[in-house]
Amino acid sequence: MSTLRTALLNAALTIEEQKPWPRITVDADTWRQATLAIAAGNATLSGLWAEPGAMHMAVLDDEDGALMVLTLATPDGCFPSVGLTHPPAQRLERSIVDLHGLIPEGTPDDRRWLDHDRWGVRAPLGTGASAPADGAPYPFLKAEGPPLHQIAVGPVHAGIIEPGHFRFSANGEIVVRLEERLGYVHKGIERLLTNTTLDAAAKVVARVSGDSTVAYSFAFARAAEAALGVGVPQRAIWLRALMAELERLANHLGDIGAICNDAAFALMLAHCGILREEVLRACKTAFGHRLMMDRIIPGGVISDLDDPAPIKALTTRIRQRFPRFVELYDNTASLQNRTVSTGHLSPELARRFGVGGPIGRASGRAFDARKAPGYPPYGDLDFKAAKREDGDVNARIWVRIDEVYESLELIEQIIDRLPTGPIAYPLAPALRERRVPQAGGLAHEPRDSASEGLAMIEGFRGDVLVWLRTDETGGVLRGAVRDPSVFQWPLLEAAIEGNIVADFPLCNKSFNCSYSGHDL
Amino acid sequence: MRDAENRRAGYVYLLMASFGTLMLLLAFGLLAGPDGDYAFSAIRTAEHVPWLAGLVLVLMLLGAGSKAGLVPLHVWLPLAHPAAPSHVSALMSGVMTKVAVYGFIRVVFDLAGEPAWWWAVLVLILGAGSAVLGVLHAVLQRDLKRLLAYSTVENIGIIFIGLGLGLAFKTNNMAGAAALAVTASIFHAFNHSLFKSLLFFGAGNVLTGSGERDIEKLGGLVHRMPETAYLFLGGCLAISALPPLNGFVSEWLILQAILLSPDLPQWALRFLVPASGAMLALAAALAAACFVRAFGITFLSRPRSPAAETAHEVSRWQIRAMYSLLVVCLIAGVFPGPFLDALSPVSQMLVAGAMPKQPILPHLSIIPISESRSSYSGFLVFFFIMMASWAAIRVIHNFASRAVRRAPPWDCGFPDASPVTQYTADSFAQPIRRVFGPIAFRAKISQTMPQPGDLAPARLTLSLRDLIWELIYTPIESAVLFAAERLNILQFLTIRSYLSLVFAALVLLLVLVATWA
Amino acid sequence: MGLILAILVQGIQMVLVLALAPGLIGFTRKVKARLLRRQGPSILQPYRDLLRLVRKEAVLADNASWLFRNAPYLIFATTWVAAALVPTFAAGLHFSWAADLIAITALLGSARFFLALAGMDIGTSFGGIGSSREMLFATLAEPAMIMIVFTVALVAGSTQLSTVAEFMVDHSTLRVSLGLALIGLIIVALTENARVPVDNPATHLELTMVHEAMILEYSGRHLAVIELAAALKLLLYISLIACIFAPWGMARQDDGVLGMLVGVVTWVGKLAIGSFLMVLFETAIAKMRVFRVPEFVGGALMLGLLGTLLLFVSRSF
Amino acid sequence: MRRMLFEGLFRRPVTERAPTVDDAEIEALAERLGIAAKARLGRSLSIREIDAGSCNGCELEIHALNNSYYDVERFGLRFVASPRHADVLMVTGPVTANMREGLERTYVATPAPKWVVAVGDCAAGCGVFGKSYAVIGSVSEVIPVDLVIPGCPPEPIDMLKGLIGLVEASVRG
Repeated sequence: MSTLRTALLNAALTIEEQKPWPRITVDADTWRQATLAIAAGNATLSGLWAEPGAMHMAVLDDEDGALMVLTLATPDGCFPSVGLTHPPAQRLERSIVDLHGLIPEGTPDDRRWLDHDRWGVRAPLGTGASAPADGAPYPFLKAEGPPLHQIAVGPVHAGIIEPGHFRFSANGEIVVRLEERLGYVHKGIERLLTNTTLDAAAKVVARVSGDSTVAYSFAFARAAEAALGVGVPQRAIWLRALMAELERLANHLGDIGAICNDAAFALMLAHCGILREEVLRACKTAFGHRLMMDRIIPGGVISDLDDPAPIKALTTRIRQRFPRFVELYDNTASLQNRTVSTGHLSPELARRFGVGGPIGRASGRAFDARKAPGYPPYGDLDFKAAKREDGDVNARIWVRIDEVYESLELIEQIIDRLPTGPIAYPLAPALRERRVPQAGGLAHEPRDSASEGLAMIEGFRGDVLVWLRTDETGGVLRGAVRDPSVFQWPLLEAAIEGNIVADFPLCNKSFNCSYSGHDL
Repeated sequence: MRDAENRRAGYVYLLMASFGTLMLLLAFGLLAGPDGDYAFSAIRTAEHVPWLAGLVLVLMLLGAGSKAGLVPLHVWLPLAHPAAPSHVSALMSGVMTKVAVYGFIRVVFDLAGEPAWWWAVLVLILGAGSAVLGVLHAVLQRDLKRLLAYSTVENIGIIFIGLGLGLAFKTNNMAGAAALAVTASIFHAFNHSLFKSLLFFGAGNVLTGSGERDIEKLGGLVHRMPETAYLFLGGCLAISALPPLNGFVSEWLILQAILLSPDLPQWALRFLVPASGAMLALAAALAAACFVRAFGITFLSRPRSPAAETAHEVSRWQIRAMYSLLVVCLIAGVFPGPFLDALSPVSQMLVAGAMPKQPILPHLSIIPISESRSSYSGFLVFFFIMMASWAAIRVIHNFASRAVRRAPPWDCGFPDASPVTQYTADSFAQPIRRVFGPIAFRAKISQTMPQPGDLAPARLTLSLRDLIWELIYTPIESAVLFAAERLNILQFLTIRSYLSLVFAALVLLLVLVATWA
Repeated sequence: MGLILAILVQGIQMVLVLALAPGLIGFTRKVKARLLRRQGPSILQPYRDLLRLVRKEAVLADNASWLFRNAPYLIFATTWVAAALVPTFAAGLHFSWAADLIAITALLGSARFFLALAGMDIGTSFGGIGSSREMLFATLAEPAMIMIVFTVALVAGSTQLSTVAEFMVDHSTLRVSLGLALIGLIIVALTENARVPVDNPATHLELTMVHEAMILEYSGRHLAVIELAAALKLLLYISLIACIFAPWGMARQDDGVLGMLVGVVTWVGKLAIGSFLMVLFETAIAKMRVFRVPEFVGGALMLGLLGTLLLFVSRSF
Repeated sequence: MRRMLFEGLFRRPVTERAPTVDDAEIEALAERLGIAAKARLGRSLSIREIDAGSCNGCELEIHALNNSYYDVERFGLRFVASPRHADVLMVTGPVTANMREGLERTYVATPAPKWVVAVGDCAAGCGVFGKSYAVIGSVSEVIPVDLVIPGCPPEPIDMLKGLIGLVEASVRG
C-alpha cells in the first residue's frame, strides 16, 4: 500500500465499506492535499462525481492499481477545485457545476460545459431553477497572431460520426489552437440512474456508449454485485470476458480500418470491415445480439454459449487473414507516411491525464484495468498488455493491432477453458439473505440499508468506471459512470500541435473518443 | 501612420527615381558618344563599340528597369503606387511603367545596334525573376493597392521575358521569331495597361465605397458594390491570363515564341529559355491564385468589418469609365488579330521582321508562325463558351426543377455569424507562403499552444523577410551610413587642412587630365 | 460536303464526351468497389444521380451572390469546350484550330478560377479551405502542364492537339522526353481530377477535402452541372493521355463511318483501361499530406522541364 | 497488397444477395411518403446521417451498411458529406435539447424533396432514455418523420430493407 493511501486512510473522518475498494470521508484540507498529490503525479485521478451535498473523487494508486474514493461533504455548495491544480479535472468539474450546481472554489474555467442553455433549467440535479433555453453563445478560448480564421466543425459532421463541435483557430493550414465543445448528446444519464430499478439502470448503462456496451454492462454488473454482495457463477465470469474480448476485437478491427480510411486508404477499411462484420455475426450467433447489448446482467449473463464452433471458426479465420492486413499496413509507405509522427501525444501528458486504453498504451502508459486493479477471470488468463512509446497515430494503430492478437489469444483461452455450470444466479434470494453493512456517521449519508459498489472494467477504449449505491431491495439510489474518453478528449487538443488542419481527422480517428460516453 | 508610410514611399521613390534617371542619362551619354549628337537618327547610324553597347544595355536595365519596376529595382514601386490616389495609381502602374518599357525597347532594340546574345540572358533572368517574385509578393499582400502594384512588377517581368526572347532571336537573325516575341511583349504591355488600370479603378471604388483597402477588413462587397465587383472580376480574369480575355492572348504568344527557341545556337539560351517559360507559367498560375484571393476575400464571403458592411456603390460615371476598359480588354482578347497586325510596323522596325498577317476571315484566329504549328481563335473560344453556357442553362431550365429556396449557409448545425469563421486573406495565402516562402521570403513561424486546461491565448508569430531588401538595399544603406559617418569628420577640420585637401584634389585632377590624352 | 462531315464529326464528338463522362465515373466506382470486394453500384448510377439532382430544388445560402448561381454553368461550359477540343475517336477535328493544348489548359484554368471563387462566395471556412488548397495545387499543376505541352509540342512540332495526334500516329517511337511527359501528365491528371493521392473523391471529412469542400454548398441542378463538369474533366484528361501517348486506332478525318466506329470503340477501350489503371493506383496508395502534394506536383513540373530541356539539347531525345 | 487486389478482381465480391422487400409494402410506402406528389427521384438517393443523441450503437450499424457484405451503394444509396447533397436524413437517437437546433438546421439545409428516416428505438420513441430535461423526445417531435426503422440498434439488414423500400417506392411513386 502506497504512502499516499496510508496517509489518506489515517486522515479519514470515516471509512465506508465500499466493495471492493474503500470510500473515505475527508475534510477540505485532506481533499486539497490529495488534489496536490495527484497534481504532483503521486496518484491518478480516475473519477470525479457529485451528489447532493457531497463530492466524490476516485483516486487510482499507480503502484498497485488499487482505487480509493474520497468523499467531501459540501454543506455550503462549494468544494476546493481539483481542476485548479490538476487540469484533467476541469471538464468534470464544469459538468458538476452544470448538473449539480456545486461550485469548485478557485476553478480557472467557469464556462458552462454540458449546459448549452438549452435545457430550460439550471443544475437539473441540484436546485433545478428554471432558466431561458436560448442557447447563449459560447466564448471560445483565444488565439493571437497574423490574421487567423476559425474553422467551426460540427456538431453535425460530414461522416457518420457522433456530434461534437470543434473550433480550430488557424492560419491557413496551421492549427494555432483547437478547442472542443462537447455535450451535444447529453441525455441526463445521471438523473436516469437516480432512484430507479436495477433493470432500468442496467439498460441505461448499457447505452452510455453503444460501442462499449459489453464493457459498461460488465462494469455495472460488477458494481451492482459488489454493492448487493451477490456472487456470480464461474461460467458467467468467463462468458463476460469472452464478450468483452469479442467487443474489443470488433471495435479494434473497425478502428484500424477507419483510421486507414481517413488517409483515403479504403482497401484496409474494406477488409477490416469484412472481418468486423464476421465478428458481429459470430456474436449474433453466439449471444443473440450483434453488439451483445444487455447480455450481461447483475448476477451473471443472460445468454449461454451453446456451441463455441462459430467463435472458433472466427478466430481461425481472423488469424489467417489479419496478418496480411498488418503486413499491408506495414508495407504501404504512403500510409506510413501519414501515420508516423502525426498527432503526437507525449508520455508526460498521457500520464498526467491518466489516459487509458490504446491511447495511453501508445504513449507509454502501460495501465490496463484487466491487469491492475484486475478482475476475474483475467487473473487466470495469460496475456500481455500492449505498449508503445511513440505516441503518434502509428503507435496507436500498432497498439490496436497488438491487442487484436491478444484478444484472439484470450478468446481461444476462454473457449478452451470455459467452465461448466449455471450462467446466472437469481438476485432475489441473494438479496433477502444479504448482510446489511454498517454505514458511517454523517447525517446526509445514505440510510443504513444502502450499500455501494465500484467497478473498473477495461473496455476497448480504456477503463470504464461505474459507481453505484443500492438500497436493500436492490433498487438503485444513485449511480455514476465515467467513460475513458473524459480524459482522452482534452489530449486530442494537445495532439494536434504541430499538425495541419487536414491531419486532424486522422488524429481524431486514432483517438476515437466517445461523445456519448463523455456527454452522458 | 499612413503619413509616415507615404513619407517613406516618397523618399524611396525620390532616391530610386534619381538613380534611374542618372543611369538613363549615362546610357544616353554613352550612345551619343564623344560627338554628343542625341538625335535618334544619328545614334542609330553610329557604330557602337560592343562593350560600350553592352554597358548601355546594363545602364538601360538599371535605369529603365528601376522605372518600370524590374526586380531587384522594384522596391519603390509597391510603396509609391498605392500611396497615390487610385486614378493616379492606375496611371502610374498602367501607363508610366510602359514609358520605361518603351524607353528600353527604343534604346536596346533600335538605337544600341546589334545585340549580343548575352544581353538576352540578362534580360531573361531579370524578367523571369521579376515575374515570379512580383507575383509571390502580390499573393501575400493584404493592401489591395499594394497587391496590384506587386502584380505590376510581375507583368513587367513577363514583358521583359518577351523582350529577352526578342533579343535572343534578333541576335541570331531569326526575324520571324523575334517579331513574334517583340509583338507579344508589346501586346502584353498594352493589355496590362488596360486591365491594370481597370483593377486600380476598381480598388479605388472599393476605397471610396468602404474607406478600406485592407482586404482583411473587406468582404461581401459583391452585394453592396455589384457593378464594381463585376468589373473587378473582369480585370481579375484578364490579368490571370484566362481565355477568352486579352491577358491570355499575349501570354500565349510569348509561350509560342519560347517554343521556337530550340533552334538557338547558344547553350546558355537553350537552357534559360525553357526555364523562363516555366517561370512564366508559374507566374501565371500564381497570378490566378493571387486574384482568386483578391477577388474572393474582397468581394465574396461575408463582411469582415463595419466598413465593408456599410460600403456603397460609387457614382455611375466612375463605373462607365471602367466598362470601357473592360470592353477593350474583351475586344483585344476576342479579336486580337487586328491588334497584332497593327504592331507589325513596329516589329518590322525593331527586329526587321513581322508576324504573319492575321487573317480576319476565316475563323478570326491568330497564327503566331504558321497555321500547322498553332493557332488560337479568341472569338471561337468565346463563342463556344457562350454557346455551351447558354445550352446548359437552356437545357437545365427546360428539364430541371426550377425551384429555388434560400436558406442559411450550411454551418454544420452551429450558427456563428462572426466573420472570423471564414477564411482570411492571410490564411488563403498561407499554403503558398509555406511552399514558396522558404525560398523567397525565409518565412519562419513560431507557435505557442497552451496545454489542455491552460486558458492562456495561443499564439502564432510569423516572420517574413524580404530577401532582396536585405541582400541589396540594407548593405547599401549601411554602407552609405558608414561612409557618411566617416566623411562627417571633414566638417570639423581646420582651415589649413581644408586648403591642403583642395590643393591635393587639384593636383590629382591635373595629373588625370595630363595622362588621359 | 467535307465541311459538313467535319462539323458533324465535331458535333458527335462533343455530344459523345458529354454522354460518356458520367459512365466513366460509374465505371471507376464499379472497379473500385470490386477491388474492395464489393458489388458496387451500377455503371449507370452517375446518370441516375444527375437525373435525381436536376429534379431537386436548389437551396441557396442567404448570402449567395450571382457568382454562386452562374459559376456552375461557366465551369461546365469552359470544361466542355476544353473537352470538345481534345481529339477522342478521330484526329483532325474541325475546330481544332480554335484552341491548342495551351488554350485547353487555360480553359480548365478558367473553370478552376470560377470554382474557387464559388467556394469562397458563401464565406464558410470549408469553402475557403477548398479554394486555397485548389489554388495552391494549381500553382504547380498548371506550369507542369505547360512544360509537358512544351515537351510534346517540341516533339510533334505543334501545340495543336489534332496535329500532335496525327504526328504521334505516324511517328510513334519511344522517346525519353515523352516518357517524362507521360509521367508528368499522369501526375497532373490525378491532381486536377482530385483523385487519390491528392484528394479523395469519396471522403466524408470536411477538413481533408479539396474539390468537395468547394461544392459543399451546392445543391440540385447546380450541383448536377458541377458534377458533370468534373466527370468531363476526368474524361478529358484520360482522352488527352490516350491521344498523345496512345493514339493508335484513332480515325482520321477522311475515314469512313466504319473507321469512325473503330475509332469510337478503341477510344472507349482506352478510357476503360486508363480509368482502370487509375483506380488500381488509387486503391494501392494512401492520400498524401497536404504539403506533400506540392512536392508531388512539383515533381511533374520538374519532369516536364527536364523533358523540354532534353529536347532543347537534342531533338532526338 | 497484390494478393488482395487480385482477389478483388478475380473473386466474387463478398456482397450478399439483396433482401427481398414485399411489393405491397413498397406500394404502401410510396403512397404514404407521397412520392408521386413530391417528385420521383429514381434509383438514386443520397443519405445524410445525423446523430441527434444516440449512444453510437446505431452509428456502428449504419457504418456496417457500407461494408462489403451489405454494400448499400449498389442500390443507388450513397452517404454524402453535406445536407445540401442529400435526399434522405437518417436520424438516430432521442433528440437531445443540445442537438435540437443542429437537427433542425440540417433539415432546413436539405433541398426538397426530402425524407426523414428515424433509425432505432431511441429515434422512434426515446428508447430507454425517455423525456427529461435533456431529451426533447423522439425525432418526429422535432421534424416530420417518413419512415421508422426500429431496433436497438436495428440490424443492418433491417435498415437495408427499409432503405430499399424507400428507393423502390421512389421509383414507382
